[in-house]
Amino acid sequence: MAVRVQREDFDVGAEVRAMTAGRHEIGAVVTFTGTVRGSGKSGPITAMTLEHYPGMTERELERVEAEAKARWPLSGSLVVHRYGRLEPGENIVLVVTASPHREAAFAAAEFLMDYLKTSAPFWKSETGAEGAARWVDADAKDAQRAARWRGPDEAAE
Amino acid sequence: MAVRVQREDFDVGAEVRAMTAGRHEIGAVVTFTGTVRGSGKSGPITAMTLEHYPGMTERELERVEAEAKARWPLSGSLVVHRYGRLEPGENIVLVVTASPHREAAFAAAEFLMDYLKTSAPFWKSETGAEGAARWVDADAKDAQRAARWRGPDEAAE
Amino acid sequence: MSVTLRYFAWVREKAGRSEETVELPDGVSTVADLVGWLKTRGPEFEEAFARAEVIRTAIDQTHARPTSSVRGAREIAFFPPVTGG
Amino acid sequence: MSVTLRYFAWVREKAGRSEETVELPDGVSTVADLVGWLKTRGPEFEEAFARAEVIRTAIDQTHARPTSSVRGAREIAFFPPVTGG
Repeated sequence: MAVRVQREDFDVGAEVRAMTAGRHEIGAVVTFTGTVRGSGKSGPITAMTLEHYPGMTERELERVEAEAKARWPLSGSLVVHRYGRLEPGENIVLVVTASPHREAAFAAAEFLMDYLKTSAPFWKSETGAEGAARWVDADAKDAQRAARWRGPDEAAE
Repeated sequence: MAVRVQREDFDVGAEVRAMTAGRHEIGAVVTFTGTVRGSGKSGPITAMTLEHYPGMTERELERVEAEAKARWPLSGSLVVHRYGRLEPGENIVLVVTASPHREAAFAAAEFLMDYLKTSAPFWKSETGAEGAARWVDADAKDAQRAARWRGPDEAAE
Repeated sequence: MSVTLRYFAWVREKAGRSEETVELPDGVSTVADLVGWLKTRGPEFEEAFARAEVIRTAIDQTHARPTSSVRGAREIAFFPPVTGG
Repeated sequence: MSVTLRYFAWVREKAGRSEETVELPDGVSTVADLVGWLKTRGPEFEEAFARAEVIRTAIDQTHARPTSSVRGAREIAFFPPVTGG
């Protein structure tokens, strides 16, 4: 179980190898990689810049990861999230989950992505072709996707 | 969109790079890697051997992949499945899906795994510590997982 | 009518062969007919098809059913439920 | 009571600062009270908190609510809904 918030890129293959090396109880590994798309809400972009809240970001990611571990039988999990200026095609976020069972690996990876999108303190701004930066608005769909993991008691909050 | 049935291992990182290089419409890449566990249904194993039906295997995987492409907006997909003798910890199967949206990438990867497990002609046998090989029985849960993707009309079949 | 029969996994082991070419007798028009006929060919086939309800069939490399027609088929395969992935 | 206030993203831009240390006046006991007081500190705060209902708050690096108590807090942060991932 690990969380990293970093400026540098990550290597999906290397992270999978590190998590699974010599671990013969693992039967399933799921990775999710989020990348910068070439066009944003209002046309082509030249860059995406991610601001974050150092300290709280790591805490929130660790909290979300601990919740995933409590819900599913995970042999390992990793969240890496980048910050700073990124160009189209560059990696933003990596989630890796490993489990004896594929259902758990898939569910935990989706859960981690849904939860980090609504709780980890990151803010994206997009730089358009004309050079102006705009803050990206939160997507209501993300809140809905996160809500589907909650039970009726928590949903009432 | 590609399908490969091969004896050799695969490299998750290299496959992700090959699918995404220069593709700025992609925002989400999901991979699933299935590996040989050190214990089977009846104790520790020393090897798993996969038999397949050359020709039909590729056709079925292509059919399943075409169905995934028809259901979700995929920028790319890949299925690699190994055959022959594999040891605990070795890779068996790789699925990679890429899409502008994470929902589609996750759903398509799960669908590909659920469907290939119930339709691609592969048969596993496990070699136990004592050296005897046993055919692995199909898991009823796999059929149930595949069935959840079908509409009521198809399910009635 | 000449057709290639293929056997995989434990069906192959019990039948003692992976592939053969046979002439389908008159009256064999469905997969179920074919299985019924195969079981008369000897104890190894009787054992291979003893649990006929669990055995899967493909006609020309496409999944088929017991009621599927075998007329015009070039290759018919018999195998246990698949266990890949 | 002395507390560090932190501002992120467009809240930071509108407020014209990323961090400051303030003395909380008496009567400010909840997040909502604090926002009300901040809005009296000048036009930049009035603008930053004009849509107070969309602004999120964290107390000591944990998500909080408008009704959460700010008593004893060392660090309180204000930011727009998060957009990572």
